[in-house]
Amino acid sequence: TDLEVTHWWTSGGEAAAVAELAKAFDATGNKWVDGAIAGSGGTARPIMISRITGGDPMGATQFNHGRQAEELVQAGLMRDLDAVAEREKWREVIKPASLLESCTIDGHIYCAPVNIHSWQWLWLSNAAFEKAGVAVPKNWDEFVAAAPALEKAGIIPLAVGGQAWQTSGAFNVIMVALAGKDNFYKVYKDKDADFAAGPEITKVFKAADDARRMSKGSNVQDWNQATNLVITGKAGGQIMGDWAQGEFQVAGQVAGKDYTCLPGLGVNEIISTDGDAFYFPLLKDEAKSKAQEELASVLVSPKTQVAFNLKKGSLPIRGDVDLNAANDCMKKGLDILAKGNVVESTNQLMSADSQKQIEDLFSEFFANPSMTPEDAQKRFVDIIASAD
Amino acid sequence: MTGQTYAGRPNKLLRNLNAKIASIPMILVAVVIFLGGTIWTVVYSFTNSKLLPRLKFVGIEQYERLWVAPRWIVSIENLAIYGLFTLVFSLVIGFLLAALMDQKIRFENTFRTIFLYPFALSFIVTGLVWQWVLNPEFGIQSVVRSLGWTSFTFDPLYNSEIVIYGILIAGLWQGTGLVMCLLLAGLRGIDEDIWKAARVDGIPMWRTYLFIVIPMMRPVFITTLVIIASGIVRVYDLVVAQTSGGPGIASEVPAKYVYDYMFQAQNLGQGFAASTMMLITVSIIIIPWAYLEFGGKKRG
Amino acid sequence: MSHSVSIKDLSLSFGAVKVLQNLDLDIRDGEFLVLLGSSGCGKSTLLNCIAGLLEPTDGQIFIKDRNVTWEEPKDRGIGMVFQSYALYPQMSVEKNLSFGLQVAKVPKPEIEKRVERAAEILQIGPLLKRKPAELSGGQRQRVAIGRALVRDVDVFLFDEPLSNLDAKLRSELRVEIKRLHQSLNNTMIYVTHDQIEALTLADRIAIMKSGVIQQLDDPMTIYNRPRNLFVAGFIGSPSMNFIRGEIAERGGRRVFHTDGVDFSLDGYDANGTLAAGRKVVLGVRPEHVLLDEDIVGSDEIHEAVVDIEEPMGADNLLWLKHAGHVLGVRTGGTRRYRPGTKVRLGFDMAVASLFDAVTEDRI
Amino acid sequence: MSHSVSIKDLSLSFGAVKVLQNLDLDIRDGEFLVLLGSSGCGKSTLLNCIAGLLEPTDGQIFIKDRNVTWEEPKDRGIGMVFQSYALYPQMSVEKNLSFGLQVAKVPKPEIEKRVERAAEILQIGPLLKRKPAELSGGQRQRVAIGRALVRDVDVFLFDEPLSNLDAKLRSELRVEIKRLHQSLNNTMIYVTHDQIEALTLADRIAIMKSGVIQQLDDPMTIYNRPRNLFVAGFIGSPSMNFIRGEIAERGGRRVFHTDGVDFSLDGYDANGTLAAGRKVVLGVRPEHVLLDEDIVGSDEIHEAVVDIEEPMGADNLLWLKHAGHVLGVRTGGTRRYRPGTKVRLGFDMAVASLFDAVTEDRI
Amino acid sequence: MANPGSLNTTAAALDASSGRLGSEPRGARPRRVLSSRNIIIYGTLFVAAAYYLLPLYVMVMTSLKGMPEIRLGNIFSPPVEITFEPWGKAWATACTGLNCDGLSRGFWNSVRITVPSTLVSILIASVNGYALANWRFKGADLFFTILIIGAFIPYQVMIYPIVIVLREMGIYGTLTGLVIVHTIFGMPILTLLFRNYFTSLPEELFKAARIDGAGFWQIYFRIMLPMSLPIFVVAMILQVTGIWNDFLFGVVFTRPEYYPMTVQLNNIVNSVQGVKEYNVNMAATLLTGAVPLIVYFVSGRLFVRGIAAGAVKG
Ligand SMILES: Nc1ncnc2c1ncn2[C@@H]1O[C@H](COP(=O)(O)OP(=O)(O)OP(=O)(O)O)[C@@H](O)[C@H]1O
Ligand SMILES: Nc1ncnc2c1ncn2[C@@H]1O[C@H](COP(=O)(O)OP(=O)(O)OP(=O)(O)O)[C@@H](O)[C@H]1O
Ligand SMILES: [Mg+2]
Ligand SMILES: [Mg+2]
Repeated sequence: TDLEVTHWWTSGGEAAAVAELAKAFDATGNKWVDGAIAGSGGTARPIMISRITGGDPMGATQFNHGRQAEELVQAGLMRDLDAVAEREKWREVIKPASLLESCTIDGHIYCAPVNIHSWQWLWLSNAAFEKAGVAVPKNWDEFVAAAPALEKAGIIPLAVGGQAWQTSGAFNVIMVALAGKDNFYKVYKDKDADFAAGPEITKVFKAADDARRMSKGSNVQDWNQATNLVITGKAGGQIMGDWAQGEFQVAGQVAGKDYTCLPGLGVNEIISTDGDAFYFPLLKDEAKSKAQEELASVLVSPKTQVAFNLKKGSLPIRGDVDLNAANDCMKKGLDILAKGNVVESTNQLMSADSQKQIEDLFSEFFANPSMTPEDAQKRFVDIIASAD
Repeated sequence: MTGQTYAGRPNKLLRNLNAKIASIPMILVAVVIFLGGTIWTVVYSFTNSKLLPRLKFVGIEQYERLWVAPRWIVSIENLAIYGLFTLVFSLVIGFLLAALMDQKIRFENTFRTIFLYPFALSFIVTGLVWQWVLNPEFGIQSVVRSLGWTSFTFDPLYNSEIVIYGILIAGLWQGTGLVMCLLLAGLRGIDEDIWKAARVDGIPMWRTYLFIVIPMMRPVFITTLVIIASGIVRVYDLVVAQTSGGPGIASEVPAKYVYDYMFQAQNLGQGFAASTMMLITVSIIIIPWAYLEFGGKKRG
Repeated sequence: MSHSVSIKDLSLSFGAVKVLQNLDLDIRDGEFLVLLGSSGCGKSTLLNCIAGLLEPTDGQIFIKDRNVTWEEPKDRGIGMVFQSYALYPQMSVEKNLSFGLQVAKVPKPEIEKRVERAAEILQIGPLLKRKPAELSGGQRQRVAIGRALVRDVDVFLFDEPLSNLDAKLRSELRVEIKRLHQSLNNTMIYVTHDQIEALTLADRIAIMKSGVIQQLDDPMTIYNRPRNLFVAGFIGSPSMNFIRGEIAERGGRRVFHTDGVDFSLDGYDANGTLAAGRKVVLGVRPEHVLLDEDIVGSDEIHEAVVDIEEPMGADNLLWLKHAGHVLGVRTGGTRRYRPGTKVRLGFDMAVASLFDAVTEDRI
Repeated sequence: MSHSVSIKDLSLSFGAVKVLQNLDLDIRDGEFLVLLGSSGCGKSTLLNCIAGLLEPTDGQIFIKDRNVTWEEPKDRGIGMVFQSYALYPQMSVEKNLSFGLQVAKVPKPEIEKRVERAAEILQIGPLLKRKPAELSGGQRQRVAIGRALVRDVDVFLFDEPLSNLDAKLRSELRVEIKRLHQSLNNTMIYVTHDQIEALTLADRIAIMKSGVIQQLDDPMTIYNRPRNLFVAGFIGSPSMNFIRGEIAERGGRRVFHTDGVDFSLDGYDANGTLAAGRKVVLGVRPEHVLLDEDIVGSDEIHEAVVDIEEPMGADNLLWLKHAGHVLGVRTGGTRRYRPGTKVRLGFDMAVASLFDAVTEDRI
Repeated sequence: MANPGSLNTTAAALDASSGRLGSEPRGARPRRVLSSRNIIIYGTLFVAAAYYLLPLYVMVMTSLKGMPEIRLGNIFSPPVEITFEPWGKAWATACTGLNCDGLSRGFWNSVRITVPSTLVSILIASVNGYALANWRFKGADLFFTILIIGAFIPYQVMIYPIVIVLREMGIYGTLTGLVIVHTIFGMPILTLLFRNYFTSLPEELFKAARIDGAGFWQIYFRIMLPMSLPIFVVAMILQVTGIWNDFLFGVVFTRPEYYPMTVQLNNIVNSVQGVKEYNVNMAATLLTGAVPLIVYFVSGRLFVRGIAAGAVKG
């Protein structure tokens, strides 16, 4: 049966990864009809939602982990995967368990997670530090300490692209790393405004202030342009998710030699479980409905997980697979994952609306030196207070 | 004879029947889509709709939130500056180019296509190119500095104070070609005799344009004005492709606020509230104008 | 004598259509020249060339003895009334009149004075605030005249300026234009189809045909001694009667012989000799056909029958049948002839014209 | 008798400008009606109303006894020549002519025939392939006429159709239009400023002033017995001489008294009684002013001095000074008077008109 | 020793030559290439053209470079090594998801969408503008005003209501639906464009056609349309560009088998994660823009001068 699958994996590596999914699905005797639309969030999501609400849904669609599809489910437009999950014991195999939790609404499972992307990485240019004459830092504090030397050498210490999501992303990474998982949860999961106003978080804002100072002069927009500053040694480092690694690879750089990756900023080796999941709209066609279940099962199967995540450069959602071919940094990630040092991502914890407000705040904070950390924290507290 | 004297006015509805039939699409679109859609939007702006429109009314909460959001305030300011300059410059430059094209020049077609091509290219990428060109590291600034003028500074996209003007540069680049085309079409409608009369009267070229030709082109100018203005109000791509609203929120615009909150933040209510505010502003300007334009005189 | 406008060897073609052909024309300073010619003969084109609005294919144009062939219209010192008016549609009548003056930086009170005066002459005072679209045809034409009148230039070019005005207004404006010309003493080139206008206004009349000037003379000469058949037939309404025939000799006197009848040529003022046997065309204007008691000093008796009578107020137009021709005759409006009446017919040879049948030139 | 076009109580205003005012007009089937009136009096507006191109503010219009007040122009069976031509600029002349026929689905050969015939009449055969922009003013006007001529309709509306044509062509076309009218026998409403046209073509003439019809009569009545001062002054060129004065009695006979001189009113055909002392205006056309030997049966002797002489070909126009008035006189073209000559003066009272000085109506 | 006589003769010769007809202005004014007017006109045009062409230059240069060279970051330098590979890739092999056939995949879909959408939207809007300009009826202006205000609504706001409308009409996801959507969103501007243009044509022509017996449609097709070529060109430029470059409606309102070329373009250009191939992006953009560009160039001849010349007097 033909099943149309929409997703926003379009770049070279991503497409290759999708091909693995398709191959596995086609092997079941069905056919994967590809509906790729680049540009997550703003671009792809309204399209998918329109298709679903317009009464002409696709067979399956990618969303980020988290609460993006909540309302579609509540509107009764999505298929629950309870049967497949039951049969294939998803609750046991899928690790970390939070992944499946965010697929669960009112006790039913509505999505099949496929990979884990983590945000908590600091990418460092070895060449830049060499030029500045300081050792490659091992953690955030060393990095901050090295900043003046870098600046003297005409190097931007920290590259931060202009897009809003990059700044708030970096802030959250700093929070997890410096304040720790529990405090992170207090703020984002419990939405504890009082706590957010407290000294723990003030510390985080101080660090963000450092980051802001260090990022001055990175006149780029796109994240990969910022990464490119690191690759070319014009910048010392960048806080960016594991997808940045692709850029280093394409540029022919080798982890450890040309660049260094510090998960959890080298302070607190915890990674978040961002990532993608597939949702399945309710279809009238019997055969297609069956194919949907088959697809769900294929997506989670160990073989597909290995093949897919190797190509994608992300981590698998189950602990029972073996990723020998993974590179250095990825292995670091796997280790952390294996240790269970994971934290739910903000996508899972907060509504997109609140996240957007936080994005706006940090976007402004990073660009506007006259905004004190105290002011920023005050506004942050307000957002947390009203967040959902 | 008696019958005819009393032959009354025929049914009003049936007069101009063809015109009315031909206007059905317009009426339908105006009523169902634009009026209906607007009412729909306004209604949902009083709800807390998130991903999907849902009728859970929350009063004017969305509006309260809107008017305390710093980003919205900045957006409005930016739109005012950007709008004013775009309007003035694209009309002036567009008309200047159109007037030049109308001088019976050689290669008119080539020049016209050159001025118009930016309009044809998707702004996702041309925005990136402008981002490069205006980038101080490898754009114009670096070229000029490498020529020896080392203190030269030109980084409009990375300076919060002037970023909106940087966007203006690219905006004009993209939009003036179309303005030129519109005005050129208008110029081509001017009767040659008018030019002759002006030449005999000894009226210099620029005054002929200013006082005779431009007034004659009033309808075209109105069209152009509406096109430019609606482009300004809806400006989005331009900002996204060049600065994503940055640095910080320095180059945010209202339309972007609307989209971001509708689709990224999944807060339809907030997006609708913002777009309702935009619509109210536009209506405040347009309705009196329409009244003046259509209210008085009748034709044919 | 100095020439105001002088045209040498002017030719103009629109693509394959040759409109003006090696045209020469000298207009004296302060002269009122009327251009007459059949529709489409190139009058407007000629004016446009003089004004500098059309570029001649060949030839030269001098204004005030200055070669202006390549000069801009504004540097030629001309004012023009366009056949198509060419009013500025977005300007009020007042603005239409005053705009050229404002541009020329004429002082405000002076502008007002001139506009007021023109409006008064043209009787458009109450219309000054209107736009051209709100005027009648004749009113528009008057605005077009006004736009030229307010200007202070050496040469005025008027292209059928009164054609859409009623007779009363037309004769009033005719007088005003004449007066204006006399007071300003500038040169006027005036295209018209109205013969009364032509004859009353002109110092000289130029008659054009297909881009060539056929005759340039004072009105009376044109009327009474047309240089060729075309000119003769063109001037005068109803037009001249033409009778084909030949010169014959009857007892030492030349006669005009046609269809078996002879008309004595006594009193005809010929350019050369009238060789017997020469094929000619006799041209007699309707008012020079004499009836009954008007005939004096002629012994020939020609009888004709009234075919149609057309009373035209002051005059009476008769169409007579005589020896196979139809002749138009103009008599006083009070003399009436029923169709069928027999009348005696004679020609006033002193003001008749003979044309060579081949060259069509007057002899 | 059936009416072809009948207008009842028609009013039209452009905003505050009242153009037509309670106008009534009945035109008989097959009649040739000429509309005359001063520039801007509402002639074109009236035609536009009849054609259905302007909506009257009030009143009704009947064509062929059918109330068409609210009908579409195309359903009224009319053809029209616009004063402004309104040619389709993107169509060749030929297309311009045939468009209406194509719309009416006339068969092709028939269209060709009619276009060819119209082109021949209008002498625009060689121009058929041109666009309007490539034509001279007169040629455009002919195309505009042609567009109406080819059509086969009940009512023709002609708005100054010949105003931009040369005299020769104009008289030819005048004849053609008359002929066309006679052969088709449809109704013509014809606006013109040319009095010759009006007088020769019209079955009846309607004289308009400021949107009101002043007189509707056959040409001779209009000319000789104008209903009021306006009509009298409007018709005739040069226009009628008006002398203010009063009726007086001299030995039982009525005389017209002005400035110390009397003119006998013998022979005047009054509408009512001529009460002595009534203030009146005497109107005498220039051709009814008699000079010297033309004066018959009058014992009064009035002397006048020739002021200006204007020879106009067939006629001679004299301006005489007499008892403080200036009088225009038309004499034959061959009689010449030097300025300063003294002449004897008389009026042909049988064709003169007397108007009440206050109401301005004829008495 | 100088010979005074010879001096004289040269002077005379000079005199004679300057007096000759040839040196006097005669005939048509010669066209001097370097007149100050031309210098100003073409100078301005060239300066303007440079401004407009600068980004194009960067795009073309970038599209001819390899990725390593682009990373060096000199955007103005011409490629050291010219490669057409990005062009080939953009057209034929760039992957969007599973489908690795570049832009070529959506090309015909774009054509299938653009042609009917452009035609239908222009037709409807021009007829509408014509009705508004020449056949005014009561209430028309009210609807028209609503329409104009509609031009200012960010159209993304209208997506959900339109989805609902199309769903209820049962044409959601079809090509017809998409054509309707394009017509709807083109309508405000186009109607205004045409209405205002038609009002500026001499009204007499419209009257003459009515007298000639032409009805609503005949006047439109035979009189108005041929006189409005420039504005039709402008409308075409607007619509072809807008529709050809449209991405959002193309995917929101259709199914994958109708996805236009811009979906591929977006996918090539707009990948969020993963590597950005700028040279391919540039090539893809230039390729996508080619069709509107050709339309601009070819339609140029329709920008005719003096469209209403000779139509009316006065
Ligand atoms: N749109 C308008 N607004 C105001 N007044 C107008 C308008 N159109 C015409 N008029 C006035 O209406 C009057 C009648 O115009 P109309 O065109 O009928 O005159 P006409 O008798 O045809 O004159 P002409 O002989 O000059 O053509 C004129 O005085 C004119 O100024
Ligand atoms: N653009 C053109 N292309 C070709 N022929 C043209 C063009 N313009 C004018 N003509 C022709 O040139 C001739 C002269 O035109 P012109 O306007 O000078 O005539 P005119 O003497 O003013 O006539 P009218 O009395 O009718 O106004 C006409 O026969 C006309 O058809
Ligand atoms: Mg002419
Ligand atoms: Mg008129």
